[in-house]
Order: sequence, then C-alpha cells, then structure tokens
Amino acid sequence: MSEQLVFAMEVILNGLMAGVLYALVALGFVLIYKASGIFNYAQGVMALFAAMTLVGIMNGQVPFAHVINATFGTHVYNFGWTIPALLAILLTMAVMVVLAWAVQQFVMRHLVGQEPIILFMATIGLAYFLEGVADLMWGSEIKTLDVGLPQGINLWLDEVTFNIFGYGFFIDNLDIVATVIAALLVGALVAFSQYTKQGRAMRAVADDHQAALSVGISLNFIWIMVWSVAGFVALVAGIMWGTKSGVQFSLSLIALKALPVLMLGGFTSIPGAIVGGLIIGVGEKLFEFAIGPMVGGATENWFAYVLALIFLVFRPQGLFGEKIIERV
Amino acid sequence: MLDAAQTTDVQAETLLEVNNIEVIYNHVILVLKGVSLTVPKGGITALLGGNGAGKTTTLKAVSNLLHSERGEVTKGSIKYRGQSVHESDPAVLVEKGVIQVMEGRHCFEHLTVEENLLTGAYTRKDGGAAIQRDLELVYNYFPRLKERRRSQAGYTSGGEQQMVAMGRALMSRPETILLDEPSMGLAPQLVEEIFGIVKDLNEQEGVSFLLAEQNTNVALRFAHYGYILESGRVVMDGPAAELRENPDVKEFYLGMSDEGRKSFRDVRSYRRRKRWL
Amino acid sequence: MLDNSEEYVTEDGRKIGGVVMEMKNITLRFGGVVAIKDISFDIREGEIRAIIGPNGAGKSSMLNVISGFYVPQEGEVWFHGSKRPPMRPYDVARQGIARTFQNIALFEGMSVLDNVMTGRLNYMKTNILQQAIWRGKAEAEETKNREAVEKMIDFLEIQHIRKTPVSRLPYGLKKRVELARALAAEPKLLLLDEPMAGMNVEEKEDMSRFILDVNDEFGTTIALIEHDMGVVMDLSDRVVVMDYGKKIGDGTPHEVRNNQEVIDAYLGVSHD
Amino acid sequence: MFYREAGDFKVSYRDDSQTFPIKFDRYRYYVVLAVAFGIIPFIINDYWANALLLPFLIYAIAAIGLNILVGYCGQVSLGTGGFMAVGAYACYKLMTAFPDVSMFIHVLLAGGITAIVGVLFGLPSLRIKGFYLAVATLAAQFFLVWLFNRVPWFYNYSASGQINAPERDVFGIIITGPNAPAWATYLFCLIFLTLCAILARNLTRGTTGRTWMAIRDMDIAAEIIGVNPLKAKLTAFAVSSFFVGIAGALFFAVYLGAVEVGEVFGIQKSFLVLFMVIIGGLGSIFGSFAGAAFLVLLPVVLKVVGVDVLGWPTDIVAHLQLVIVGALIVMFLILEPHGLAQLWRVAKEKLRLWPFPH
Amino acid sequence: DLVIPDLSYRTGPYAAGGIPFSDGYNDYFTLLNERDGGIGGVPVRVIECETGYNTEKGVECYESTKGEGALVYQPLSTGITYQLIPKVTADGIPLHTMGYGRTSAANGKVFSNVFNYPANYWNGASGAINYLLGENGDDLSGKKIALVYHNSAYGKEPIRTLETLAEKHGYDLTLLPVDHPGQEQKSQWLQIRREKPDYVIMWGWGVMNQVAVQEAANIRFPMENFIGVWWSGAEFDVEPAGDKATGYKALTFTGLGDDYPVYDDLRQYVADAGKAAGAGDQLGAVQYNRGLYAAMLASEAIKTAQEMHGVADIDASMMRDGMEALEMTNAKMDSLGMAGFGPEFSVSCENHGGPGLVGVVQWDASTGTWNKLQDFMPTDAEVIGALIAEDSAAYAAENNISQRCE
Ligand SMILES: Nc1ncnc2c1ncn2[C@@H]1O[C@H](COP(=O)(O)OP(=O)(O)OP(=O)(O)O)[C@@H](O)[C@H]1O
Ligand SMILES: Nc1ncnc2c1ncn2[C@@H]1O[C@H](COP(=O)(O)OP(=O)(O)OP(=O)(O)O)[C@@H](O)[C@H]1O
Ligand SMILES: [Mg+2]
Ligand SMILES: [Mg+2]
Repeated sequence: MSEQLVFAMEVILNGLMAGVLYALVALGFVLIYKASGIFNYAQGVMALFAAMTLVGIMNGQVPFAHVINATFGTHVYNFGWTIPALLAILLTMAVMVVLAWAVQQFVMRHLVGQEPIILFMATIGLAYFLEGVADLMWGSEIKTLDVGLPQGINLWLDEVTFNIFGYGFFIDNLDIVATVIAALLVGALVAFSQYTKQGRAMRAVADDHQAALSVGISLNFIWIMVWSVAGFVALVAGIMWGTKSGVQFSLSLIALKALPVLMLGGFTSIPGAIVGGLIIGVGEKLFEFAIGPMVGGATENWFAYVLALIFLVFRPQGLFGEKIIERV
Repeated sequence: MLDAAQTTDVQAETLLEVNNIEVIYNHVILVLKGVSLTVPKGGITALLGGNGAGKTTTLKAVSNLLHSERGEVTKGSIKYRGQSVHESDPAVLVEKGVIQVMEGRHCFEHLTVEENLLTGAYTRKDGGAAIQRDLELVYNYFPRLKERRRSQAGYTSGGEQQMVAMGRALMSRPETILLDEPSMGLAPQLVEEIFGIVKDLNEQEGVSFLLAEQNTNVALRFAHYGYILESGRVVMDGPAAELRENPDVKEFYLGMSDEGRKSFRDVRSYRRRKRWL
Repeated sequence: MLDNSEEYVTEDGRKIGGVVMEMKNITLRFGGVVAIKDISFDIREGEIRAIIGPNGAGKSSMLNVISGFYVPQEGEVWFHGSKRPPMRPYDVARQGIARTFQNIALFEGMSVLDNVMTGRLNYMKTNILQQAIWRGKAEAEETKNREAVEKMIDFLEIQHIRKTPVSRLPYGLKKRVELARALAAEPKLLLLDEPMAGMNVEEKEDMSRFILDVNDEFGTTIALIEHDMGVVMDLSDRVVVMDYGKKIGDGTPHEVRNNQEVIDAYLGVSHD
Repeated sequence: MFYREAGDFKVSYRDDSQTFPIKFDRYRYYVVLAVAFGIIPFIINDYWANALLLPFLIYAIAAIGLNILVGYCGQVSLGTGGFMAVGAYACYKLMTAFPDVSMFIHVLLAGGITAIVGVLFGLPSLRIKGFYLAVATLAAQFFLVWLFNRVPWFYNYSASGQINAPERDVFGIIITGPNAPAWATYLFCLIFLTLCAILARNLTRGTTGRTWMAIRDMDIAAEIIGVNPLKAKLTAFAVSSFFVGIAGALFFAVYLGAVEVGEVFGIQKSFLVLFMVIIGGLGSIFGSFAGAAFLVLLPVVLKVVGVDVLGWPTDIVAHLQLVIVGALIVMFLILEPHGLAQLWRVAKEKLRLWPFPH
Repeated sequence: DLVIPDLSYRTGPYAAGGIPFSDGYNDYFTLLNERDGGIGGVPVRVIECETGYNTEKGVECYESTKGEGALVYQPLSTGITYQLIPKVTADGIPLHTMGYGRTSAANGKVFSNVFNYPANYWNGASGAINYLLGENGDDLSGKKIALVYHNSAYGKEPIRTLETLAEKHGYDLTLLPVDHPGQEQKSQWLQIRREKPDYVIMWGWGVMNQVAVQEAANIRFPMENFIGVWWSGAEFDVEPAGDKATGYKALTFTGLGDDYPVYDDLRQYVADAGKAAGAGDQLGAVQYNRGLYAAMLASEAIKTAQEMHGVADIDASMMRDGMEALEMTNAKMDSLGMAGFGPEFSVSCENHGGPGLVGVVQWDASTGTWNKLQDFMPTDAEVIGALIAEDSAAYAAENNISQRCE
C-alpha cells in the first residue's frame, strides 16, 4: 500500500476523532436550539465556566478571591483542601443546574416570544457576562485539569496498525474516551428527545412558545431542564478540551469549531451533530493534509465553514435538520 | 346524561369570573377598558364583537398568555373557582382544567399531527392507556387527522391545522375550554361539526366553554349566554336567545333585517354603521 | 382551442368576457400526498370565480399553482391565450396577477402605507443609484405611486391607520390591508384566499362591497376561495368545487348548490 | 407637552415622506449637524478624536451598513469583520499603488470593491436562510482573513504581514499617518458618515428599502407579490458591504494606521458591529448611531469610573466590564427588544401623550 | 513624578502571559518607590491600562495616558506595537518592545523612538539555530527543521531569518502555521510525526503553546528536540502536559527563577508589605522576570537620562535620549541585585536592538524549574543585520523617513 494512502488513513482516523470532539460542543447548541429555537452563543463560555468551576472546586479555590482581597485587603486564596474528581464533577453539575435556573429566571423568561435574533443576542450578552463572572470567580490564569483521563498515544492501535501497514497510527487515548462518551450522550439524548413526553414538549416549545404555554407546558421547567442538560454537555466538553490544553479563556473559542458542524448536521438534529462533526473533522484534516501544503496551511479554520457552506447550498437545512417549512 | 334543564341549574356555580380588567400592550396601548364577565359551570358563553374589539385579548388575559406579547393586565381581577389566577403560570391554569385554543391555529409546525395531539396531554397524569383512548376519540371527531397523522403539522392545510388545534386542546381533558374563533377558515360542514362537538362535550362531559367568535350566527345558536364586546368594553350581554332577538344584534351581527337575510350583493350602498359607543 | 371572444352570460344577466386563464389537467403532488388531481377549469375576463371545497381539498394549492409558487407535476397553465412557460412567482406577478393569502402574509415590520406601496413594485422603474440620490427621479416616482396607493387606501377606508405598523392591527383590518396591497398592483387577475375568514357579518358585508366594487369599477377578474356559502353564492358568477384534490363540480352557484355530490362532500346541509 | 406633532400638517405626499416629518425633529437634526461640523472640529484634541470620536464615526458607518443587511433585509451576517478587512486592504493597495490620488477616492473605491466581494459571498443567501446563513457568513469571515494573512501581494510583501497606512491627503490636508491633525481625520470620517447616513436613509425609505423589508418580513410572500429575491438580497449585500468597506478603509487608514488582519478584523469585530446594530435597533438608521455610540463609549466610561475614579485594579475592572456589558445587553433586550431606537420612539410617544398616561 | 504607563492585559486569550509580565513590571517600580523613594528622588507613577491584547483598546490606552507625561510604552503586543510606532514617533515618546514587536526597529537610523533591546525575534531565530549548530558539531546540513508558528504578524517574524539561515546552513525548513487560538493542532503534529523532522522550533503565544507541548508529548516527539521562543517558555506553557513535558527547551534573554538578591528586596518591600500587583503569586515566574527586567531597563534608562540632562523629573524626549545611551554592564546589574539577569549591552543611535544575545533553558517537570543549558550567546549578526537594513529601508522609503545618526 502506498505510503500516502496509509498516511491519509491515519489523517482520516484522527479527523474522525477530532470530529467527535467538535460534536461534543455542538451537542449543547443543538439541545438548546431544539428546545427553544435559541442559538446559544454562550455554549462555549459555558464549557469554559464549567471547566473552571470544576478545577476551582477540585483545588479548593476560594471563589472571587481576587475581588475579596482587593476590596477587603485580605489574602485568602485557598480553602486548603482538595476534592476528588468525581465529587467535584457532581458539585460542578449542581452549579450548572443553578446556572440554568438563573439563566431562565433572569434572562429567558423575560424574552419569551421574541424573535430568534434577539434571543441570540441575549445569549451573546450572557456569554460576556459569564466570561466576566468566571474570570472574577476563579481568576484568568491557566489551570491544569486532570480528572484522571488517559492521554497520549494509544499503543495498542499503534502496534496493530504497524503490523498491518508498517506504519503505526497515532490515536490519542483521550480522543477514544471522548468518542465513547459522545456516543453514549448522543444515544441518550436522541432517545430522550424523540420518545419521551418531555422531549416532545421540548420540541413543541421550540416551534411555538405561546402555543406550548397554552397547552400547559411550563416553559420555565423545560428550559431549566434543557439548559441544565446543555450545561452538563458543556461540562463534558470542558473536561475533554480542558484536559488537552489547560483551562483558560481560549476554551470558550471552541464554540467556533462547533458552528460548521452544526450547520452541516442541522441545528435541530442530535445525530446530525455527530455526523456533521465526523464529516467536518475528516474533511478539514484531509484538506489540510492534501491541499494545505500547497496553499500555505492553516486552512482548518475556514475550510470547515466553506465545506459547510457549499453543502448547505444544496441542502439548506443541513443533513438532518428539520426541513424549513415554506408555505403560504 | 345531563339534559338541558339540568345544565341551566348548574349555571348557578360560577367557574370563571373576570372582573373589570384593563389590558395595556407595550405600556402604551390600552386595549381592554374594564371588561367583566362570568362563565358558569357547564355553560357555553359566547364573546362576540367585531375585529379588534378585544376578544382575543380577553381570552389571553384569562389564560395568562399576554405576557409574551408585551401586554399586561393592569387592573381588575380574574378568578377561577374563586381563586385568583391572575399572576399564575399558564401551565397552572391548564392543570386546573382551563385550556385555550388559540386564534390562528398555532400548531407545532415541525411535530407530526399525532405528536401535536399528544402534547395536548402534557399535563395529564392518568396514564398512557387513557391518553390513547382520547387520541382515538379525537380521530373519531376528525377522521381527516387520522389520515394525516404522520405528516408534519406545518404542511397541513389551514382547516386541518384548526382541527389539530382543537384536538390538541381536547387531549388535555379540560373542564373549561377557551375557544378563539374555532370556525375561522373551516368548511361549513366542519363548522357545524365543530360546534356539534362543542355541544356534545358540553352536554355529555359537562365541559364549559368561553367562545370568542365572529360567526355570530352559529355562536348564538349554540351558546347559552353572550357578551358583546366593542372597543374593549362590554356593550351588551344577555342570554343567547335574547340576543338573537335583539334588533341591533340582528342587523349588525347576524346580517338580518326585517325581511330576512340580505344578499351580500345588496349591501353595496354605503350604510349607516351602528356603534354603541 | 379556446374561444376567447365567446361571451358568457351569468345567472343574473351580467355579461362577462372570454377566457383569460385556463388550467389544463393540473396535477400536484407533495411526496405521497396528492394535493391536486388532474383538474381543469377556466377563468373568464371580468368574472368572479369562486373555488370552494372542504379543508385540505387543494384550493390554496391551486392558487399557489396559478401564482407560480407551486410547480405542478403535470398540466398546463394558459394565460391570455398562450401557454405559460415555467416561471418564478415574481415574474407571474409582473404579468398582472396579484393575490392575498389565507394566513395573512403582510410585512409585519412595515407600516400599512409601506405594505401597500410594495404592491406597486412593478411600477417602480428608477434604479438603485437614482434612489440613493432621491432628489429628482426617485422622488417623483415615489410621489406618483403614492398617489395611486392613497387612492386604494381611500377606497378601502383605511386612511386612519396609514402610518400604523401592521403588526398592531386587528385581524380584519389586516385582511383589508392585504387586499389594498393586492389592488395597488392594479392586477388583471386578482386571487383572494379566504378574504372573509374571521370576520363578522358586518365586516363581511364591507368586504363584499369592496370585492364587487373592484370587479365593477376596475373590471378586475377575481378568483376567490371562501368558506362562507352566503358570500360565495351571492358574489360569484361561477363556482368550481374541489374535494380531495379532485374537481367535483363546476358551474353557476345555483347549479353547484344543488349538486348532490357537492352537498355530500362539502355543504352538509343545503344552504339557503 | 414639549414634543408635538399636532398642527404640523403635510399638504403634499412629498413632505410626508421626508426624513424628519416632524418639525421639532428636523430642527434638532440641523442643530446636531451644526455642532458636529461647526463646533467640534475646533475643540477636538487627540484623545477625543482617536479614542472616542473616530471609532464612533467609523463604527456608525459599519453599523449602518450591517443594519441594512440585517435590520432591513433580514439577512444575518457575521462576516462584517471580513468585509471590513476587504475595505482596509483594498484601500491599502490603492493608497500604495496610486499615492497621488485623493484619499476620498480611495475610500470610495475600497467601498466599491468590498461591495463586489459582498455580492459574491451574498450569493448563497438565496438558498440559505436564518441562522444557517449567519453561520455560513462566517465562512467569508475566516476565509478572507486567512487570504489576507496568506497572500503576500495583499500586504505588499512586508516581513510581518502587517499593513501600514502611509501619509496621504485630501486637498493637501493630511488625513492618514501620525501627522494627520485630529480635526482633519474627524471631519473626514464625519463627512463619510453623513453621506452614508443620507444614502442609507434614501434607500431605505424608497422602493429598494421596501423590497428589502418585504424579504425580511416574509420572503415567500414578497416573491409572490413581485419582489425578485435575488435582486433584493444581492443589492442589500452590495450596499451593506459598500458601507462596511468604507468603514474598514477608514478604520485602517485613518483610525488605526496599522493593521494585523486576524486581530483587528477577526470575528470579534463581526460580533461587535452586530451588537451595535441590535442594541441600537434593527431597521433603524438612528439606532446604528445609538448602538455605535453606546458600545464605543460604555467601555471607556466603565474604565474611567472603575480605574480612575474608584481606583480598582484594572483586571477587576476589565472583568467587571464584561459582566456589566453583558448584563446591560441582556437588560436592554428585556426592556426593549427593538433597541435604543425603539426606546427613544416609545419615549417620544409617551412625551406626546404627556401628561396623560394613555 | 515619572509616569510609566503599563499597557497590560489581564483578560482575554493571552491573559496567562500578560498577568505575570505586568506584575513584574509594576512590582519593580513599587520596589523603587518603597525602597529608594523613586528614581533620582522622583517617585514613579505607573498607570496601568488594560488592553486585553486588543489594538483598539491599546490606542485608547495610549491616547488617554500620553497626556499624563508618559515616559515610555511597553505594550507587550506586536499588534499594538505596529499601531504605536508611527504615533510615538510623531509624539516624541519612546517605545520599548523588549523581545517582540517590529524587529527592524532595531535600526535606530530609521526608527528614532522605537527600541527593542536586548534581543529581537531574528536574534531568537538565529539563536535557536546557533544552539542547534552547537548540538550538531556546527553542521545542520540535511537536517529537517519544522517551524510551528502562530499565524499572525508575531508568528511570521522569524520565517525570513530561518529561511536565510537555511540557505546558509543547508537545513530543510518546514513551515507549519497554527491559526489563533490554536486549540486544534492535530494536523500539524500528525505531519510532524510523519515527516519526523529532527527539530521543531515554535513561535507560539497563548493556548497554542500548551496544546503544542501536549501534542508533542502525545506523539512522543523527543522533547529535547523541541525549542520554543521566549514567549513559549513559561511555566504555564508546559505544566498542563505534566511530566511528559520534561526536556522541552526554550530561548530566553533574561535570567529565570528567583535566585537573585533583588528578590529579597522585592519580598521585603513589596510582596510581604502587601503592595504586590495582582495576586502577588507570580514572583519568580518566567514572564514575571521579563516584566521585572523591562522595568529595570526602563529605570536604568531614566537614570541615564537624569544624568545626561541633569534634570530629575525628566520628560519623554529626555527618556528617549536616556534609552539611546543606555549601557548595561555586569557591574550595574550586580549593584541592582540582578547579576547575570540579562546580557551586557549598550544602545546607540544606530543600534536600538542591543547585542541580541540569546540563552537556552530546559524544563524539568519534576522540580518545576527551568534549567539553564546555555548562557547568553551571540547570534548571527551578519544575516540579521542585512535583513534589518533591508526591512527598515523599505519602511523608510514607504514613509519618507530620512536616516538619522549621520
Ligand atoms: N401585541 C399587541 N401589541 C399591540 N396591540 C395589540 C396587540 N395585540 C392586539 N392588539 C390590539 O388590541 C386590540 C384588540 O385585539 P384583539 O386581538 O383582542 O381583538 P379581537 O377581538 O380578537 O379581534 P379579531 O376578531 O380580529 O381577532 C386591537 O386593536 C389590536 O390592534
Ligand atoms: N408544501 C406542501 N407540502 C406538503 N403538503 C402540502 C403542501 N402544501 C399543501 N399540502 C397538502 O395539500 C393538501 C391541500 O392543501 P391546501 O392548503 O391546498 O388545502 P385547502 O383546500 O386550501 O384547505 P383549507 O380550506 O383548509 O385552507 C393538504 O392536505 C395539505 O396538507
Ligand atoms: Mg381575535
Ligand atoms: Mg387554504
């Protein structure tokens, strides 16, 4: 087998894995979009916020230490304890639920029935707000996140492929873990939205807030629920990405990697997020591999978008998105 | 089975009581200027009036849906079974048995017809079997829906959507239904059917109705009591039978003059308009 | 072939002209749903042609075919004696076909005046540069068309809401504004999809008056979908009845009213 | 009681369709113009020009441009940063290729070039709608930035890939470069802003504007009543990009003087301008001004209050600034989803009724 | 008083680097004020202004502080530097871009008000190559070197130098750009894994550094063959990768760690007195030391200016003269408690870039310290000088600048 082909296969495999990581972020978007027609720009910041909170709790950091110290002239930074990862994750989850409640209570509740773009703007405002709060709360320096996930090359795969192709493939263990978690998440979420009463209510809310209210669906409840689930997804994404690169501001920018995935898969489709992620992941990695060197590289940022764009021209609602209803 | 006499007896018990409410949209547009009405248990109460009279607004005020339209009730009180429901969540009202069929259908476009109907049963806690039974009942009322059960509601015709909206409300097994213009856009046969269903539900299941309707003719035929709304005020009310005989109502809402129904071709000359206010 | 010159005399003795539009064997499918099944009928100059039928019969779809929004899988549309090639809706509008919609399709973010002004798009000839400069050509054109629009506004008695954003209007007035927008285009053929739904008798009477006046004063040909049999019987010259995508009747109101198939499928009881 | 329209009758349709039909508004508009052109240039200093007024003026142009696309035509775009970059690089190439031509022409041409690019990227809007389109425009954003970063021709093969605005003038008055006097740069931008605002106003009150709004409110119905969606959307993209391009050119040449494309014209810029449009009010020219003013001034005010007045650490202030801006955005949207412009309109409506409550 | 604006960024994507630098910068001046009562008897007033690494805010900060009598600007951002170069020149205020900014500004003949001593990017590139030459017995021919760089003006700076040096020394250069922010570098590192370059040089900033180190560890690229520029060589760049980062190398032009006498004073007068900037937890960190060093160079230039002009409360133009006449000797540094903290050098009218001496350090995760591998060594002045001359000439031509110093 030609060497280039083997390389391409490795690139494809890695693209698939990268795609899964994108999909993890995209999932959060899909959930909220499905439930409220809101394009939640704050999803990336939520991942950052979740990861920062997780690290803060694990390390026993005092929230808002900097502000407290600046105002009262004290020097408190740490409670002096550390908390095991699993417990910390649960606590963080609780924080995310509180956040969901607060978002609903203070923002979304007052914007029922507004146009999508207004809601979108509100989430951008929320993103700013959360970003500021996260920094004030936990500080803006880089934090190392280690919840015990394996990382680094998967030796088994390396060996197997080496025996077959004479070239060992590189697959990151973390990516494998992410893939498994993503598969589980997607399965659970699809089942939830398609086959449960709450899932149906969630989709109803997305279509028509007023009508949903009129049949007795409590927007409050649905939205808190959905934002909590989205918060959970954000936490998972935050853990994955945070483990890779440390927890810091840039974590929130992974949202930008999720957008083309969303477009391609369809804003409303949970399986779409994963399929879209895979296509984008493979597409951009292959393009960078094959064409990148000719045009000077760093094509990944735009290629994903252009790929999605070209795709959309032929299928305006994405792969699995709900057909845009055009009737008069 | 209840007969007509019993129905009138039960009317003594008031389910819904709207007391002198005022509604303002956008902080500036005053739409309802003191509307009071009562809906007795087991009765069909009609709310009549021209375009923009405030019928929809009244219904929305009752079911607490004004909020999302930037409207608010600034004065007066709304009581259901004696309890104030003015500030409560719309969902609470549905749980209490009051459901609204909104004007202009408001189907969930991306859900299938059947899923639409099922969302109607959202607040119900009496199990899947009962819900399934009611689903069959709705399909019985509207066979057309059964044919289209798997299509997305957004693609069904206007009339079909109206049926979906009605059916969806029925799925919640309500005690009181607020019906906003159920006849709009429906074929005559279907209008009769829908009102037939209203009557059935009312007589057999004891469901009470508050009915906003432009089609005064039909509405007064089925209702027990009527209110006539104009520019945000109640200008006349009385038992349906009386209203039907009122000469003004006859002329302006039923399109009848002393010689019987006029042809639409004959009303071309510019006419005197009757306004109570 | 069509005989365009053929005169036609209605029940009450009105004379109407030759065929302006003819639908030939139209079939329209959406996936598995057959919305229109092999329907043919014609519309004659100056007449009021009603289309009735139960809900979901395919009436609105038929109007959509006429205005070019739906492209039928089979069949031909003949307009003014020639077969219409496939064209986009805006080109159809340019041929002088205007319409109103079943679920009011006004531009909610604009004032009544602006909405009605959009009806006159086909009369706007200045280019974008001239409009950017405004003074001169664009302004003159605007004023000229504004006059025509004001005429419609007067005609439909909506002067008082001229500057109101349509989103604030009650339903009935919206319907009227929509009619004004369609009329502003001074169409040869006007398609009305349930213009009187959601109105009370008084308002229906007003609307009837407008429709008749349009028909009379401007000689506009009108195709009308309506569920109020009183209105249909009183206003229309000829009626097509559809059911489940098929044509089950076509003729004068009187004929249709007594057609048993129509009574069974649609009217339920006979309406008199 | 101060604000009235009663007694202010129009006798012709022409009068009725003018920009400020109410006399009071018209006079206020003249006063603002007089102050902007007649007084400010004489009292302006470097700080006011470079830190506040120039960004305000330039952002206002960009906001008007984006407002045409988003507010009037309903096509949400997140590519503003990329289009501003086109304006900036076009201007740079023109400035360096034709040093003797007036800056005025360069800026206009830069706008024209951006309009062409805008139309190109607007083509998919025919098929793609809503948020799909919004995200799709990011393709333009990222691709354009990548292109300008990648192809050395655009930055005249300079070592670092930055572009620097050389000194250029209009009628002998230096407009770009470090030696340009504050009043000149201010006036230069002000003239462009005034022109853009007038053009935008003319376009939006006439036929073009109505076709845009029709597409925005209900594109299918618009098409059926005779709007050619291709033409309407593409003209919106063209006009919008024209303004945005002008803003980009001014931003680079007059305001910053040196630009690194990824940083200055990155996605953050797209969001910022979108913010201005929405906070200011979709579909309102005045709103574009209000939004630009609000978002240019607010951070500065917060900084001055936090750091200079209250003496807090800069990082806490910076974070608080995020919190406050975020909270304010949300608050405004809740208070009045249609932006500052609508807030202003409602206030006027109340004023008109005053002292009666309804 | 002596006004020193500090255009810092404690927020945004690069906060992790901006915070310690600004802390060090502030703390040194605080030390001078607390211990010596200022410089030459005049207290220093640092005006901190948050830029968030954003050019527009940088402009706002510049405009709002320059009127206060600002002596020197140190924006720690290549973007803002480019912005300010023409402005400071027009306003007559010096700009010090220590180890960043526009490299050709080293040519004082063209850039009258811009200083980038003691070393610039091109020194960095050459320093890295020189170090590798040393490792390989002065022969790099046939070796493959990959440059992983931040796809921005900053990241692109070393390319020209590396290319020129590639011709000279016969190595193969592969360019691997990483777009901001640099969260995803799979493609780049897979390519490295496939092509197995002998060495990887990195020009990164922000999250890009952490991800690169992590990815390098993941593909088991030998860490000792991976060298980052000084902005890719802080603790927080390597810590997220844990033990696997051991062996990673970085360039430096300052001393690292807190093993200098000046730290005793810093603790005594600043940190323990509760006067430290920020959280006060950055003492001894790599970028803290850089901030400290920048402040020290500024204060030494102030002293020089005070001597030259015989005025204690100097203004910006005197400061400029002071910077142009700055001389850093070992003796001087010794007296400041910072012996060996930086190279010896002197600035002149022609040369605003210093000697360009570059050191190399290596990370040891087990102790969490950077160990010195190579002292400050000279770089290829010949190649760099030519490049500087060429680029600054182009700038001068573009902006009609006539050469100074004749
Ligand atoms: N969201 C809103 N904002 C402002 N005004 C409104 C709003 N909704 C309704 N109105 C106004 O309130 C008045 C009453 O409207 P409402 O919809 O209650 O009338 P209606 O009696 O139901 O009329 P119809 O028979 O046409 O449905 C109208 O004048 C309408 O313009
Ligand atoms: N775009 C579409 N996609 C799928 N099905 C459609 C579409 N448009 C119409 N239909 C279907 O075609 C049939 C006819 O619809 P149409 O709207 O023409 O009915 P109608 O006669 O106007 O009924 P009504 O009186 O209720 O308005 C309906 O069953 C509808 O569901
Ligand atoms: Mg109503
Ligand atoms: Mg229809």
